[in-house]
Amino acid sequence: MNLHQTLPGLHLKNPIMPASGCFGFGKEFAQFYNLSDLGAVIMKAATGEKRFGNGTPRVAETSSGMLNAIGLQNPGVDSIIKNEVPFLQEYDMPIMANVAGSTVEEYVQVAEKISHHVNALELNISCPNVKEGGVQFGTDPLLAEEVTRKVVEASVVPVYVKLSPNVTDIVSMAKAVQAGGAHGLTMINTLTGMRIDPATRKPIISNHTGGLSGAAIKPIAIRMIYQVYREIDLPIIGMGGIETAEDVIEFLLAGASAVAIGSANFKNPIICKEIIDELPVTLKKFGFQSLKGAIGGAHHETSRAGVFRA
Amino acid sequence: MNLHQTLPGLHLKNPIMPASGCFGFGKEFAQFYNLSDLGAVIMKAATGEKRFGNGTPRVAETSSGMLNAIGLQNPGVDSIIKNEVPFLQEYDMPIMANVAGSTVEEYVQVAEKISHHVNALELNISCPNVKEGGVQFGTDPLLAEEVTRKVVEASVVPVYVKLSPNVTDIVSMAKAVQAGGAHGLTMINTLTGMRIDPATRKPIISNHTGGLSGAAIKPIAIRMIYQVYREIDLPIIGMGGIETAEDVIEFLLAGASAVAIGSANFKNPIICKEIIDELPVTLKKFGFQSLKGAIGGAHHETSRAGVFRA
Amino acid sequence: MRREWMTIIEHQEIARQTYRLVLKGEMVGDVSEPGQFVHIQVSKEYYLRRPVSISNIDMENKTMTLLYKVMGKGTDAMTEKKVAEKVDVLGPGGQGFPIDKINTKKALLVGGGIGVPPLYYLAKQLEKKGVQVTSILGFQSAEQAFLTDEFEALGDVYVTTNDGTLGHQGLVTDLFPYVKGSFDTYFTCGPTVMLKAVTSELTGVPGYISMEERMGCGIGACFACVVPSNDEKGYRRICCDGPVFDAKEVVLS
Amino acid sequence: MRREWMTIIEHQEIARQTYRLVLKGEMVGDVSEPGQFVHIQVSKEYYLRRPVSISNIDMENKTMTLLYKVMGKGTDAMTEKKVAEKVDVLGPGGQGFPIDKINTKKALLVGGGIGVPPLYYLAKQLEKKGVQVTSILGFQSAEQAFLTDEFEALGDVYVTTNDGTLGHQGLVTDLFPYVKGSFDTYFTCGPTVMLKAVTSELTGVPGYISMEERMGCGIGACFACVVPSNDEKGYRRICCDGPVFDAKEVVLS
Ligand SMILES: Cc1cc2nc3c(=O)[nH]c(=O)nc-3n(C[C@H](O)[C@H](O)[C@H](O)COP(=O)(O)OP(=O)(O)OC[C@H]3O[C@@H](n4cnc5c(N)ncnc54)[C@H](O)[C@@H]3O)c2cc1C
Ligand SMILES: Cc1cc2nc3c(=O)[nH]c(=O)nc-3n(C[C@H](O)[C@H](O)[C@H](O)COP(=O)(O)OP(=O)(O)OC[C@H]3O[C@@H](n4cnc5c(N)ncnc54)[C@H](O)[C@@H]3O)c2cc1C
Ligand SMILES: Cc1cc2nc3c(=O)[nH]c(=O)nc-3n(C[C@H](O)[C@H](O)[C@H](O)COP(=O)(O)O)c2cc1C
Ligand SMILES: Cc1cc2nc3c(=O)[nH]c(=O)nc-3n(C[C@H](O)[C@H](O)[C@H](O)COP(=O)(O)O)c2cc1C
Ligand code: FES
Ligand code: FES
Repeated sequence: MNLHQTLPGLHLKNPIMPASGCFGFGKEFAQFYNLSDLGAVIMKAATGEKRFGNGTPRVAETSSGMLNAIGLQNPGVDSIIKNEVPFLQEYDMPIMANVAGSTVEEYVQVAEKISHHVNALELNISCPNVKEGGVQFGTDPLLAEEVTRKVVEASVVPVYVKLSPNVTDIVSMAKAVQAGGAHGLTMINTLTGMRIDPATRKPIISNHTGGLSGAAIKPIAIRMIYQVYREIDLPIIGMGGIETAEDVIEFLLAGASAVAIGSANFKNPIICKEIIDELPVTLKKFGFQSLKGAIGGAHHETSRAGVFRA
Repeated sequence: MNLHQTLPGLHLKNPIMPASGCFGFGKEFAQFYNLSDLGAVIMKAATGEKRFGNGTPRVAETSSGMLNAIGLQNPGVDSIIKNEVPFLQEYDMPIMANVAGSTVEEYVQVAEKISHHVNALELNISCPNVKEGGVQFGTDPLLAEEVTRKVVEASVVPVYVKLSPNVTDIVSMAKAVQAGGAHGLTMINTLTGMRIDPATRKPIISNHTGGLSGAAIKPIAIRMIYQVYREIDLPIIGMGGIETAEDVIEFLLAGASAVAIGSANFKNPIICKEIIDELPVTLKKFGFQSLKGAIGGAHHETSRAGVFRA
Repeated sequence: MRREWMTIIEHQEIARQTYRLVLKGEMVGDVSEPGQFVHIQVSKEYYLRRPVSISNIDMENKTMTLLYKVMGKGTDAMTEKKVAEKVDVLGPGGQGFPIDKINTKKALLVGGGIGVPPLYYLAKQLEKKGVQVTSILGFQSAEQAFLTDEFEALGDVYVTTNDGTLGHQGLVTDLFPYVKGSFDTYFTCGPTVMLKAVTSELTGVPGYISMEERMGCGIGACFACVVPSNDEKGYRRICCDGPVFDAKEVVLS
Repeated sequence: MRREWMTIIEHQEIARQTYRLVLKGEMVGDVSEPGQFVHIQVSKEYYLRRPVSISNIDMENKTMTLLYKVMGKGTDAMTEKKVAEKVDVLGPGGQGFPIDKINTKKALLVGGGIGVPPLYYLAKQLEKKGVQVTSILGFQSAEQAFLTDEFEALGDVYVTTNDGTLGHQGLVTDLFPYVKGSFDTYFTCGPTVMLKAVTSELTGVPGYISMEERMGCGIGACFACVVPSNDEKGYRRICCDGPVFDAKEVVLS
């Protein structure tokens, strides 16, 4: 089955890519399989300067998921361009850069620099784990629109905006970034959560709160993608709790044009490759003739045929 | 250990009660244990008139949780007062009525009637599963404040407002209902989610979206209670994914004064009773001298002693 | 009703993707009618319990037989349970076929696929009461058929399969002409589409149908499993008012 | 590094709440240094893998020995695994004690509690290379002590317990006066507070410490497990740059 998918800036040989922050810059996973097998790679967040991130512990286990508060640790955009991108460029798949910052200026600066070296940007206005910047851009439609507009202007490649699920109204956030000129959406980032250790009586995560990811949040991701797909005509890269090829189909039916796999890479470092191999079989099992036939299928209750988008 | 807790309108012999909608009106559980062992009972939602609720399927399984969209099916407030409350009144524990509605008038009407027969109200402005009313009161601070004020005026017993987690800023919602005169908070209700069946290509739940409950949402509940406890001086009845006595302690440390147990009653109908029996042992195991010593403990990082509230 | 860790006495595949699971425990003594079900927690990995009908009871040895088909993740995981392991069971649940309250001399049993199991214990109990039992059992194909010999021992049996690999090719209702006059009451369990076909062909005959719906609590508290009813109350809960209903009581959709 | 379903060859309690788990598989051949670890998926119920040090290796029989203590839900669930079952293991991970790159003639090994296991394979490898090995092993009490005989076979051993039920009562560092002059390099693993005490008492002596932190990926990709370092880079990842570090490389907090 043809798994090919074309999205703004991205020619994907299949719709599967690792999610930002869960795959580093690819090196560690290259020992397990050929990264060229991936639809694309989304790199770990880049900020203007190098960041050390939060104190440890930075992760905690939850039921069917995990909390993380890495705090955007990264070597800074210049070092990423110099030391990390070249490694990924040796493989045959598009690269997305995840762009983070504390101010609009920082977002613009990072986008400007890194967009020359990658195929698309993922604008991260939804990281719940840093004090300044990050998530407030992702929860206030006006700020979201503004930062999107400036980053779109600064970037030489298409910009996907990564939405935060920590909002009352995901559709109005999606509309705001669409108004700002976004070429696509990625959703969802993590939900802000906390765990407290009864033994120490303190939050387990040093940052107190962390972002909840994993299978636990999948129903929320599906719901948000379903809602946004109905209202906004932008391609969606879906994520949140994907662990199997069936999960991928659930995301496609909800309206995602491609998907990213995050924390599941920690359980099984070969998960992306395994899902890529299984996807055609599973699509066939459920009677789909093509990848695109599944996209948005849940919105068309009377017909068995999906609609095409991007 | 003394598990006694006094909250507005509620003299609890222990801090454990079943959550609304997960315990019907108690009859089914009375065959498993003596309901007088419970700290309190929160009844299923009452509306002004009888409601049939949504179509089926109304539940779907998720990783470490479930979706439900019952749609507030209930026999109506008059029938509840006549046919359901008397059964619960035979037991020795306070009763909370969960008050729902589509309009402010309906909320007020239900509160007025039922408050004469119970010890406290739980104002349900957070049900995500009905078309009109319900959740929009729980996501808009002004509406929340208004309906709270009117219900508090109409009620002869204290009013706890049940907060929806489907909001950007839980603290501002809590402040709004405090301004409306709420005597306490219960949190959290379910998160709106969806599952799609790859075989039928449709949402599994007939209502399309449903409320996500269970262990999956516990980290979100803990985070929200922790945030609200810091800012608002109202007692909190915590809920969301509690399955063990350790979970209860996590909620207490975050700032809950008592807790409610919802979907776990479906896995194990005796769960409330089992947790009540285990709680003193577990508190002791973690070095707590009293129930109250645990409440809010996570906010006092330098001391091992908790603070007292309510 | 009780929650009990019951012991697996037997567990084997008896037809394609269909398993017989025999459980031993005190709960067996609580079973009052054929058609009741148990609610099984497959493992901690599956949040909700799975309802499965009781297909047979051995009061003396305190065992109950369940027959289940692999339909999804939970039932698939169930197949891995081994003899001597314990399973978390809640039950027995619901109202079964009210054979002690009704007056039947000649019963027609109509079962489709995984709706056949509860009819077996029903057939046995009816036969014990001296009722003449005629059964129509429908399956997808021969390799998915089961219990046909056991039903033969209790009365006349007609089998249909979708593909004709066993018995008549077609639907259970195709065989109604053959059983005309041989029953005064019917009892049926199977997919909703079959229940609708059966009840609409047999209007006028007293009948009992066993229904399915996704469940939350399984004990009547959550209102997940409702079906519209033909009276003022407007609904029935399948888990506790059913799963067996008088055919005229509920509205099939 | 690889992901492998390794077979349990042996699994037994060897001290209070402390278990020996022997696993067989191809991964054993990949182990290059003492001090490396494996990352174990206990079951689907536990989202994250658990890091456990390799305590011994039998290259010929392709087995590795892990010793683990029950500290929470995951390790508790691990105790239920039976011989012949398979476990999902990722490894071997990280950088161990760089015994081939350093020049030591007399080694001091200091282990605390569940930090003792990786030092055993280290001791064996050092002894094989002709290095004189002295060990100080600290435990909470006699019933929690393990591997003391095995270390005895490889050199001088000093034991301390918190409650004095075995060996000296007190801390591992209390015994430093006794071992003075008997080592040119030290190797230590245990709780962070012990690592701090050891390194601050032995400044000036070349030393290697093995550290712990909560992990996400366990392979270097997620940056969950960082520790501040004394250089421009500013950090090390415990799962891949460590868990063993030169004592001067990292900042203990
Ligand atoms: C009263 C009653 C008696 C039943 N008796 C039998 C029996 O004797 N033998 C048998 O094989 N099956 C029986 N079923 C159907 C059986 O419950 C489902 O096949 C089973 O729950 C599917 O679980 P799964 O994990 O394989 O599927 P999944 O799709 O993974 O299940 C997901 C969720 O949906 C629920 N679900 C899915 N299909 C059904 C269904 N048809 N009915 C109710 N819930 C469903 C599951 O219980 C679970 O909560 C009965 C159902 C009911 C309501
Ligand atoms: C490199 C390394 C080697 C280790 N070697 C051993 C060993 O040989 N024997 C042994 O008994 N223990 C060892 N540990 C500690 C062991 O990983 C923890 O005791 C174990 O993860 C606790 O899991 P749990 O399910 O019992 O606890 P839980 O509290 O249920 O675990 C919850 C989460 O916290 C993590 N966690 C909790 N404590 C620790 C810890 N101390 N270090 C890292 N993660 C933790 C768990 O991995 C899990 O992700 C090692 C740790 C590291 C980092
Ligand atoms: C450890 C960790 C680090 C992450 N770092 C980033 C990041 O740097 N930028 C970002 O946009 N998202 C980050 N995320 C969010 C993921 O990309 C993804 O949106 C989220 O985890 C949901 O997908 P999952 O459930 O498959 O993990 C991170 C997630 C995890 C678990
Ligand atoms: C089947 C079901 C029905 C519910 N009905 C109500 C309701 O009528 N009113 C209400 O306020 N909350 C209702 N809830 C929400 C619960 O009271 C509780 O807030 C939520 O489920 C989180 O707790 P849990 O994770 O322990 O289930 C319902 C939850 C479930 C699962
Ligand atoms: S399943 Fe809860 S009422 Fe029937
Ligand atoms: S655990 Fe992911 S980098 Fe170390």
